[in-house]
Amino acid sequence: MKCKSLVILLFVCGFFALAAAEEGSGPPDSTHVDSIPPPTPVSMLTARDSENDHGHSVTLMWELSTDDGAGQNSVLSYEIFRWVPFFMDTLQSIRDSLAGAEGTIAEQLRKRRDQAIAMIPGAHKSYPEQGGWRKIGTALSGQSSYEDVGVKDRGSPDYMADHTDYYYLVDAVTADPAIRAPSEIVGPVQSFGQFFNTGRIPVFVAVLVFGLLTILFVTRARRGAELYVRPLAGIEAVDDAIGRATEMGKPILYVLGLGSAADIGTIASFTILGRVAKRVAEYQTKLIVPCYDPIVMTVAQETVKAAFLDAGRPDDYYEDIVYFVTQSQFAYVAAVNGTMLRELPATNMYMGVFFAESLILAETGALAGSIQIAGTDQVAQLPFFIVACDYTLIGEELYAASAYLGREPILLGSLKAQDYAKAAVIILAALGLLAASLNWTAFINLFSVTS
Amino acid sequence: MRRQIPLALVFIFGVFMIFQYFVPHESSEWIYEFLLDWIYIIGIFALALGIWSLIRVSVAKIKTRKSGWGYPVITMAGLFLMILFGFTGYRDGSWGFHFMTAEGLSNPMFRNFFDYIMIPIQSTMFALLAFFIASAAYRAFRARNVLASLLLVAALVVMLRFNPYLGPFGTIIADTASWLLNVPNLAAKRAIIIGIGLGMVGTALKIILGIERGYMGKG
Amino acid sequence: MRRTTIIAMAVVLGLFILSWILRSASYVTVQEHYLIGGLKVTFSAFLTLAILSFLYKDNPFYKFAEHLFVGVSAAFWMSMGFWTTIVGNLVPRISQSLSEFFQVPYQPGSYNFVYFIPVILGIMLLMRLSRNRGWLARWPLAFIVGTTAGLNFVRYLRSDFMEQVSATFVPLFVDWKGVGYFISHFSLSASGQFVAIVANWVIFLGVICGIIYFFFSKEHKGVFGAASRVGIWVLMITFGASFGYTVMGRISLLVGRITFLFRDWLGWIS
Amino acid sequence: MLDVTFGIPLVVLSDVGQAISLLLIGGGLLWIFIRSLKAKEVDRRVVFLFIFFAVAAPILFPITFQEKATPIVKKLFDKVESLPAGSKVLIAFDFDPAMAPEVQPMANAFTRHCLVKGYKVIFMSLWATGQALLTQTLERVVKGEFPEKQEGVDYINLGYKAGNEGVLNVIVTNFRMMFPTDVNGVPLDSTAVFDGIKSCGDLDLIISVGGGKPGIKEWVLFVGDRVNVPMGAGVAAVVAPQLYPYYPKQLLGLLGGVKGAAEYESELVKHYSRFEHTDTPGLRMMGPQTLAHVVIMAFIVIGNISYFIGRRRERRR
Repeated sequence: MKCKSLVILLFVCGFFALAAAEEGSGPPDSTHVDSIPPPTPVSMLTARDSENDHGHSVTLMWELSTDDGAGQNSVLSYEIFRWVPFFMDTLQSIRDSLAGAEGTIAEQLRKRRDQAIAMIPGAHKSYPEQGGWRKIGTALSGQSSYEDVGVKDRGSPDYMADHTDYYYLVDAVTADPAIRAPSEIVGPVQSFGQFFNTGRIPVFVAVLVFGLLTILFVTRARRGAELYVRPLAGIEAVDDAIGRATEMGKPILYVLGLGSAADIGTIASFTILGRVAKRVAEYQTKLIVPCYDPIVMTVAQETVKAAFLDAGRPDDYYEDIVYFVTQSQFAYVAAVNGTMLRELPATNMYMGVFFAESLILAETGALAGSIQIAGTDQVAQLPFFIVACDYTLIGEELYAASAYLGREPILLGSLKAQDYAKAAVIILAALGLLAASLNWTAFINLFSVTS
Repeated sequence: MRRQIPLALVFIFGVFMIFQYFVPHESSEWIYEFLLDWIYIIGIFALALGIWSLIRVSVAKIKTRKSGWGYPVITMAGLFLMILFGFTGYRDGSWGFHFMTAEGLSNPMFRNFFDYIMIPIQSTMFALLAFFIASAAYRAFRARNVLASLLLVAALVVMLRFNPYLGPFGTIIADTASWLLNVPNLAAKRAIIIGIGLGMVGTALKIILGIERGYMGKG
Repeated sequence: MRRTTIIAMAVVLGLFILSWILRSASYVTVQEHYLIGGLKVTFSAFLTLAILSFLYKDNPFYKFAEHLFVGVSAAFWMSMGFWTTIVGNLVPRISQSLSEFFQVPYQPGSYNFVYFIPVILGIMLLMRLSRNRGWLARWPLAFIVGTTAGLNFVRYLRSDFMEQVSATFVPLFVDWKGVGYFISHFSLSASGQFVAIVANWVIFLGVICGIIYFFFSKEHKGVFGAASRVGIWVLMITFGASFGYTVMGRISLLVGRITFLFRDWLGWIS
Repeated sequence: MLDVTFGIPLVVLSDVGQAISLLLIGGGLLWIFIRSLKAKEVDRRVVFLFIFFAVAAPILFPITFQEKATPIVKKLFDKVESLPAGSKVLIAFDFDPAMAPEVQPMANAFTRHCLVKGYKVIFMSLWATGQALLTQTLERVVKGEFPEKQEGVDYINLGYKAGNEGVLNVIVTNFRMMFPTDVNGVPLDSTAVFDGIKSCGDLDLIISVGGGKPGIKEWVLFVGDRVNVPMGAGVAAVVAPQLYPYYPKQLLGLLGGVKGAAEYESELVKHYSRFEHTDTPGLRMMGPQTLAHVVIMAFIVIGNISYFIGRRRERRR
């Protein structure tokens, strides 16, 4: 079977070899005479596997032609060529016919394609026979590197096989495309994927440091170390607000924002919702939680249900405390606005991820005469909440809120870890300042994440 | 068991996602892409739950026949009409159950509902901000204390750029405004973002380690 | 209420007839029948006015537009989600016959069986509706939360923490060439050395004081308290400036809506 | 009367509608101001109504405010104004349709200004999508408003050339190497515009209008910094802050966003009466903006006055 397909492939190869020969492959010769004298070629061309990637890519580097930006200043661009065996055309023809095929034929073709792909490294071994140079890209004048990035998708014509011998050359090209100067050929070079991204070592170190710091403080807090936390006005307002709602006999509106359950801001909001729901259950106040995201709704239902259970009032819970509205930003806002003016809640809480609707909600809430407490990690929306709400938890305070409300030592312990990280930031910033002023690039480079 | 398995899942997937960040190799990338695809697919199932919730709440309101019970009827009519248009259409010369093509949904009514109902309401809701930004400014920008005064003055300086009748002061105002937006703005945003970064990282870590489980219904 | 409703409806209808007369000539170029086109635009304009009427107070027109919008948009996202994610992404990978039914190209692969996992997780999520299997819904939630927490952990550690910290590494004395040079080249212009130096000082001190404001476990007293106060001042100045800056964009949005009413609907301006 | 307007007419009024709407808004604000002296709060619906009028009136009756050009705009205008007749100016259209509403008014204003001064103008684009917009300006502004100007003699369209900053790299030393002919295939040597122009160094002014890459930054780095030609630019509002550092050394002046365009148009209208009836989209778009900003600021002031008066009254009690 394998032998048979090989014969077919060779036959097709031959056909394409003829076709390609007729087309005239390779960089055109500079026979055309014009006013522009031929430029000098690039020098020191090197090729190697691109670092810190998934493979399928080769990086070329060279020294500029002396006529680029200097000398005759005639070089407009560089054209990059790769040696491509004719066999790749065969492969492409299989891909083309596969695109239009259906059913069992498609399955056979796919098998054939995968066999052909396995043969790519072998086909490149025949260099410089049975193949030709093909332009793969252009670099502008002044650029001295080019990354030949292929894709990993086998169905794509840009697929670039790993562990294959590639050969490259670079032409210095003038305004007249016929006038150009080819470089030396480099190769063979192979591309392959790496298992560790060395460009991300600083992040790795930070992960370890931060992880250890958190674990350290959490275990310390578990052992019962006393921790001070400064008061936050927004948090203290939560209890008052629930009390006020109970007195007035009006509901509390809790808006989780437009985030998905994947946003950390929303997750922090769930924890706050849990605390609020527990108090609400204790005071027997009405709670309204309209949701934008269905998964958020599901989680919020779980949270509220558990809070009512915790408060010893599971019978007061009903599913429609938390309900879904729609997954469209302004339709959601329109509905919440309507709810505010019809139910006239005593307190509106906006906790989580918000976008442009922040001000629409907060102003309508103010119109309805509700006390408003907001908290978001969206920096762009903070000004509007600050202006229109009574209390606003700024950025990090939103995350701290769950620890504050719960007063659980473990959660407070992680706050302490964050404070230490902040102290470290201040020290690092001061050191970095010194480094930048005194040109200690080595120190600055310690923090640069390169890929 | 009902709690331990989910917590273990959180830990396993969380740790995996951290490690895959440092492994550029194709195999790690491959799993990463699968996992992200899964999240979208699960999201559609969740949307079904959401629609179910919307229908239940609306029907409950309609059943009570309390004042305003007609409005949920409009919601339901819009919902079912749009679903109908989303799944039927004109194709190959006949009407019927239809399929989305590369050009989008082939039912012209779907397009019409989008263009003439969703778009105007959406952009008008957005435009309400022009009014609310004015009323918020009127209501809240009062020099009650130092903080409120700073807020007020900074906002006024930036807005004054648009007053063409300042003559020679125009330049000073414009320069001050752009300085405010470029320098202190950068400093404050950076401080907030560093704080948020730490808070997020801390919370994410607590979630992975199973310390923070508010999202799992244990408040 | 009923009377004002009728009056409002009459006004809208009157405006429509007026615009129809004014614009009847300009519909000639439109392929669609001008009456249908006019009705569509009028309905959009009615919805626009209905939403704007909310500014006066909550009223039946707003309620109508709101409820219609909620229903239509929920269905819109459901249809789009179904066609793009379920049919576009899932079906071609798990079933050939379903692919043929939905007329999407089947994409077989040796690892496609893993796509059954999200389907199973999705069905577990639907178990929420069942009274005694509801706890199964936690599995998919745990999967989503765990995956994204891990993803966000490294992502934000890098973008919101490391990159922001290293961005504060700026020299406090920009292009410092000695005191004499500084004094002889002193200028208040935006590209001058003095302004650049002041900017870097303000940024550095602003960031430090801002971070100090966010300390939770230390009492804000003494020098620490002073720094935290400066921090909140810088934050407030920033919030004020950002607020003032946003006004321009919000007014543009309203310009767009009013232009729609005057031009596309009433034809008062060209 | 105190000259609060610093010599500029307050507003250009041309019909009754404008006058009535401005009177309504101004009078209303005055009335509210007087009420505020009695420490009365304004209902928010009144604020809404004023905002609606402030935005709607300038749309319905195009009210244009005289913009006082800021130095960064004025310097560029003065430079264009002060060149001798017959000077050679290059205007680059480096933008796409998405940016066009914001920056094309600038390009049109530059074109009008150069043509009315009798300069020889060279048009080109580094953006493939910019060519259509360039043609639009040629049809409407050049051919529509200046029918006496001849292509090849008074202006020339080089069109779009691929190669981004590579193009600049070449034309900085030799135009003909990159553009042997203009967009219509006419050799540059046979045109009067290119008489005596070999490279960018022979131009008297280069103006780049854009907002992306390649754009003003590339013009400055590849051309402005290498040959000593004055440069001006018009950019979208979002990128303007990134370009301020180039002013005033590498860029003579800079128009940022609709406001910059409006300031330039305003100067143009002020200096040349023939442009009084030309469409000035920059100024037109600034009408609602200016009025709305003024109204909001007025309400902030009113709010503070009633707040302080109310507080004093309470203290007295």
